[in-house]
Amino acid sequence: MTKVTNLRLVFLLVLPFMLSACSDTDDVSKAVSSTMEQEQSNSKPVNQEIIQTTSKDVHLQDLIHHVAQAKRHAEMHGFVWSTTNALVDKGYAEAEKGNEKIAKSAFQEAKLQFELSMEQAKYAAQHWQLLVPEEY
Amino acid sequence: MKRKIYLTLAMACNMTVAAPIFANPVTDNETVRTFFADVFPELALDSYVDGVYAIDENAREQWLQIEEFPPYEDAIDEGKILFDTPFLNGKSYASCFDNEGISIKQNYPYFDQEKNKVVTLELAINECRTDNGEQPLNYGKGPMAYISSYMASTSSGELINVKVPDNAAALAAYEDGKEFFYSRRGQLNMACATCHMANAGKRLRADTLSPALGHATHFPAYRFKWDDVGTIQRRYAGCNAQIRSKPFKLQSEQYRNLEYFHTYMSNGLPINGPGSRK
Amino acid sequence: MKVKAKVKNDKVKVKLLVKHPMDTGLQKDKNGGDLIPAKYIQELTCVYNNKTVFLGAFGRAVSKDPYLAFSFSGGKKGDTLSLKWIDNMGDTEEVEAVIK
Amino acid sequence: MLENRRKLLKGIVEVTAVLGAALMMPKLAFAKWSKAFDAETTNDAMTGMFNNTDTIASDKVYLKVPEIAENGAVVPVNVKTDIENVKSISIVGFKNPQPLACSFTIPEGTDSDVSIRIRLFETMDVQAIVETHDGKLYSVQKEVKVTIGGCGG
Repeated sequence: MTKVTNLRLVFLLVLPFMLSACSDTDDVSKAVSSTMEQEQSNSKPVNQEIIQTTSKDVHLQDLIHHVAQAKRHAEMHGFVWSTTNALVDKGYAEAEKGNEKIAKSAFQEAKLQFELSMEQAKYAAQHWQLLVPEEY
Repeated sequence: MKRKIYLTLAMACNMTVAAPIFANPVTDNETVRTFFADVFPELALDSYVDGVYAIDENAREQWLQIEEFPPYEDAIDEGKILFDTPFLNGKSYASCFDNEGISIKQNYPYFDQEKNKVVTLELAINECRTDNGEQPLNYGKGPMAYISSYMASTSSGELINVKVPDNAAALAAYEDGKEFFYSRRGQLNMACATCHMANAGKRLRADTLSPALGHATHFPAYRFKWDDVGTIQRRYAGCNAQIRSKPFKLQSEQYRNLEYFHTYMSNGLPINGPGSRK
Repeated sequence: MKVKAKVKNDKVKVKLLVKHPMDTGLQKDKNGGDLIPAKYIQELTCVYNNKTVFLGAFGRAVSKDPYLAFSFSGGKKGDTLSLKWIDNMGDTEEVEAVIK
Repeated sequence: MLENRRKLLKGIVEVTAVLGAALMMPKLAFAKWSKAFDAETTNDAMTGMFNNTDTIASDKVYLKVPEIAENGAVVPVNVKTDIENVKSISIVGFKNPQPLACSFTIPEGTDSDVSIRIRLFETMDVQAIVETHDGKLYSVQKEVKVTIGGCGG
């Protein structure tokens, strides 16, 4: 998977939230989407770690370990989403109650979010200048 | 073309460390002003101090009526009382600041070369407290916001005069704030600049997005949503939460550097804080 | 209650802001979810020279920290206005303001 | 009701005259009067307030409200009129839980020009009613859009 597809993934995941939350005005979401496309067409594929989607039969303890690791990394990058830690808490709470399936899905979602936020951090570090107005 | 150059530069550098040697705050400000002059050709530079009320006539009328009897007056009065009350050691806030703390807000944040960090007014207020054996105040609201509001009110009309000295560490802090401002973050994948540069003046639900230029002049601000005055970093945390990004701690290095860049952007505009917002 | 009263063109322009929650009785408190009991100003009067120059009756739709502006003829600079409100719980506040 | 209110107002003026600013509210009359403010329909509120529900649309009543409220909890409203013999000015928000927001008695010598900030629970028509001493009700109404802010302000 290339950088570009990763970003598309981030964007697709993000899009429904953008539409449902703060910015349900067409103007902004369109603007965001067009900026993204512009940025994508300007950006060159870079070698990146690929997001590993967790396989279904993963052990809960392993998953918890991965999540904890992802959390540490994500916090280092400083791009953690406000939605993620609640998912981690939910995972622990459900695991405690013995609801392994719900716990796993919460942890997996959390892990994905941590990973996406790290992708976002890497993308920003390389491309943040794209949002700076050009000099005249 | 420009973009390609930037891109190459960015890629040539370490991924997480920006390139301070390329920062040119003076040019940045010219660029930002030219950008906004294109977006709002009718708007005089000084009008940006009114934020969204400079560009939304309907909202402006309501705001002017609110300002007839501004809701932040109590905060200023309370702040003056707190500011004038001596510490247990007999000293007071005045002893910590140039000109006894009166009419100095326009010089903040500044880069302290000894401490090697950006010092905001709120940070300086708390450092003054701890230097005098007092407990630090919570940043963001309450007494801190009152004192800061009072100090801002004594600077009314003074032109923002934030300096970025020609020194690698100061430039790096400025550049770091700039990178924060232009970096997309949060689940909504938005940067400060997404709303307050690229989409300034457009509507987002019922709200008109304010231009980033001029933001710094009217904080602390009384927000009806807060039901009280709050500092600019409290607003940063709120904005970050709204794009579903986990906010940083108030007065963290990230927010101080952001405030440094963000305030520098408004250099030359008069302080009119505290202001009232919806 | 903060009052600003100024003479302009032979008229006294009065602006005032009352610190009052104006609770409607419909809002829940932030933590428990219990309804906050209604507490709102029912009447505000302004008296000048023993004459009521303004009498406002408020319902629950008046904003928190009510603001009012009105003007009347005949007031003199340096004279005093008496203002008073009373709310549905019987709380009152009375202030005197000098016309400037 | 109207009589009660008249008596009440007269009472207040008299008490004021005697005691200066020390206004004692005759509680019972006030409770009756405030039925206008507890009414949940505009009709009931009008009946409670004026004992009359017939308003005459007038271009001599000027209502200044925002087209889109910045904040539904704080909507600035100004009412003015050129009509003479004004007894009171009232403001009604049709869709509020209690439509009658406020009512100002305008004694002689006081301008028929009042500003206040009110709450609007949703998008609705706001009406200004000017009552004259001969018992007529002149009104004007305007819509104010209220939106729940997203990121706002």
